[in-house]
Amino acid sequence: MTQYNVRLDAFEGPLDLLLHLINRYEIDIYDIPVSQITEQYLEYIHTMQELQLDVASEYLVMAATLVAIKSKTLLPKHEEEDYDQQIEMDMEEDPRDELVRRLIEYRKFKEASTYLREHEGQRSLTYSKPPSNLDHIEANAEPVNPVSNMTIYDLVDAFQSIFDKKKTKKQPQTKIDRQDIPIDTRMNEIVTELKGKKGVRTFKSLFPYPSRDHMVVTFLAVLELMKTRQIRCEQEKNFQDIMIHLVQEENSH
Amino acid sequence: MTTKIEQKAIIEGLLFVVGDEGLESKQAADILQIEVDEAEALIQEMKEEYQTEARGIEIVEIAGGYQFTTKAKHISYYERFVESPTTSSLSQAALETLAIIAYKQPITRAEIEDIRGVKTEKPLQTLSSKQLVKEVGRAEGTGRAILYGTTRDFLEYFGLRALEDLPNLPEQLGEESIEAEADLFFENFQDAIHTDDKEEGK
Amino acid sequence: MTTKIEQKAIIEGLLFVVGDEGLESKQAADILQIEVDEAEALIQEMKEEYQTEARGIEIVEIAGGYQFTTKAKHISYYERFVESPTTSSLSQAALETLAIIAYKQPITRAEIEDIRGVKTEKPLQTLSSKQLVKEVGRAEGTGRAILYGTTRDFLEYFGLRALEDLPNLPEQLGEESIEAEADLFFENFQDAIHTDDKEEGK
Repeated sequence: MTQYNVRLDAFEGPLDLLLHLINRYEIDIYDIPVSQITEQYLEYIHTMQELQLDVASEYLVMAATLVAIKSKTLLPKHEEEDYDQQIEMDMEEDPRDELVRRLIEYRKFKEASTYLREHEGQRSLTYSKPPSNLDHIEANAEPVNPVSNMTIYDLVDAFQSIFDKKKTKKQPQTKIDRQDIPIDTRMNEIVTELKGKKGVRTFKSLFPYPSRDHMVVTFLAVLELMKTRQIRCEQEKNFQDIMIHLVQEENSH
Repeated sequence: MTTKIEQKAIIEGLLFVVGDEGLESKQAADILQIEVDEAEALIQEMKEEYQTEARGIEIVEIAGGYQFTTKAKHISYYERFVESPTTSSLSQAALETLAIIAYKQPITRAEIEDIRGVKTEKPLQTLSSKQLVKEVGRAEGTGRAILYGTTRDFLEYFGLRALEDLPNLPEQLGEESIEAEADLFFENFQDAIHTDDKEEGK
Repeated sequence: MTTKIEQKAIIEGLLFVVGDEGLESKQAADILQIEVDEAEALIQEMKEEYQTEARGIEIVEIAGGYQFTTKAKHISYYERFVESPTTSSLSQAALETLAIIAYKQPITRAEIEDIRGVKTEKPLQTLSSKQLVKEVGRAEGTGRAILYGTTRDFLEYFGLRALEDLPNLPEQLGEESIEAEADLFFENFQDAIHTDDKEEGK
């Protein structure tokens, strides 16, 4: 448990976690095997959830992104007319591109932060001193106007800037309680729901709340249920409702 | 084992660090792990050495402690320094403090710090020494904290006839509060997440 | 007419007086009534001279000004005596946020969060309260989001002369830096472990 706490602390977010996985499995960042990394990533998230650690919504959003990229790479190429295909080859980006760009951008600053960390360490080895109080030294010349380069409106600006700063410090107050939705719980909910509806529901009906968190968890739960073959998805035609079927257990009574 | 030269160098650093709080020879002895009279002897030697033309600071003994000060014979240069425009212009911290005092006077230091969210001792000192603010009374209750207000010089410098001439503060911007509301939902998550992990500044 | 030795002595006194606010060579020149490059040359000579074993302080250039600091090699003596200058080091979240602001300023919170992939309110709050970053303006468009930039204290905190001192951002990272990153990850553990050790050892 303690060990995992340290690990959780060591990551600064989903990008950081992904970079860690990329390093650990010696993956070429420019050619990420999406299936492998998605699996590792989800495994990590599951471990955190099993340990009942809070998983930040960002991690779940990234999980959904990975799954989306994975499904895009797995999609069969459209069998359309030749010239269409040609255009698509030219136009269509590698679905991984955006993620790679973000990872590389983030990694630059992670590097830069090590530079700052070194300097922080160096600096902490030396002491400086605050300026001496020179109030006792009387200037011979006429007293200088210390605000000669300012108007009264600079003062107003200064006042405004304090409140702007305060705004960023203010802890937001809200009446909505945070809801923990572990994937396991949501999976059970979905199965129960399906049982109550003769084993069939539309995909859309599984998303009753307009909450990003709830939607992501539901989506992951559906994927997990598919993986463990508890449900099966069917779609008759493009753009038709996807139907979720409960897979009847063979030894069911 | 440190050499005598090194020991003196360390004392120099200590004197620099303690500033006007002063350093007792007993403290120097403890830090160097030598006898008190040894430390005392070292400091006396250093005191002599600093008397050379080549040094701009010297060691003086005040209230049983040793400290660095500048040399009296250089006073004219420090006067020039005090008068120089870079020295006399106000820092952002001082300006903010002045703005708060101007609009909220009479006000205590604690109240200013409440608004700014940071310690305000030094800016207040600067403002007093530049005669922009002054003590205008004492707060009621225990402690009887000093109440600060602006001075005549303040009005003069800013070309105001009276405090009533201060421009009105702009109302809080409506747009911002809308933005804040939209953020509220996701900050909600963030808060809960941050409560137990990530202790800042650890 | 002052001799070179005297001029150096006066600069020493000035450096002592200004402390961590720093002294620019222009200021020194004005006060000594000499040319700026003369003052600069004097300070450079002094910088060398302070490197001797016999001195416990040295001249460093931080945030465009010169200032005295104690020598890193003597830290063990001062630690016993005074609180460390940076008692609490910044969290990794704060440090990453700061790195992004340092390189991309002026930048809004949303842009920072885009790069980091996580909410960044709390690190920003820490950095603001430590005065390492400040509001430097407002973004155009609806919301007029706050634009953040680094402060003078930022340079001071990391002992940097100027923002230009920051190394270029690596465009492409090779194998080496990947290893370095793995090391960093490991160091994070080490750091955490060391912090505990220190606390226990006290």
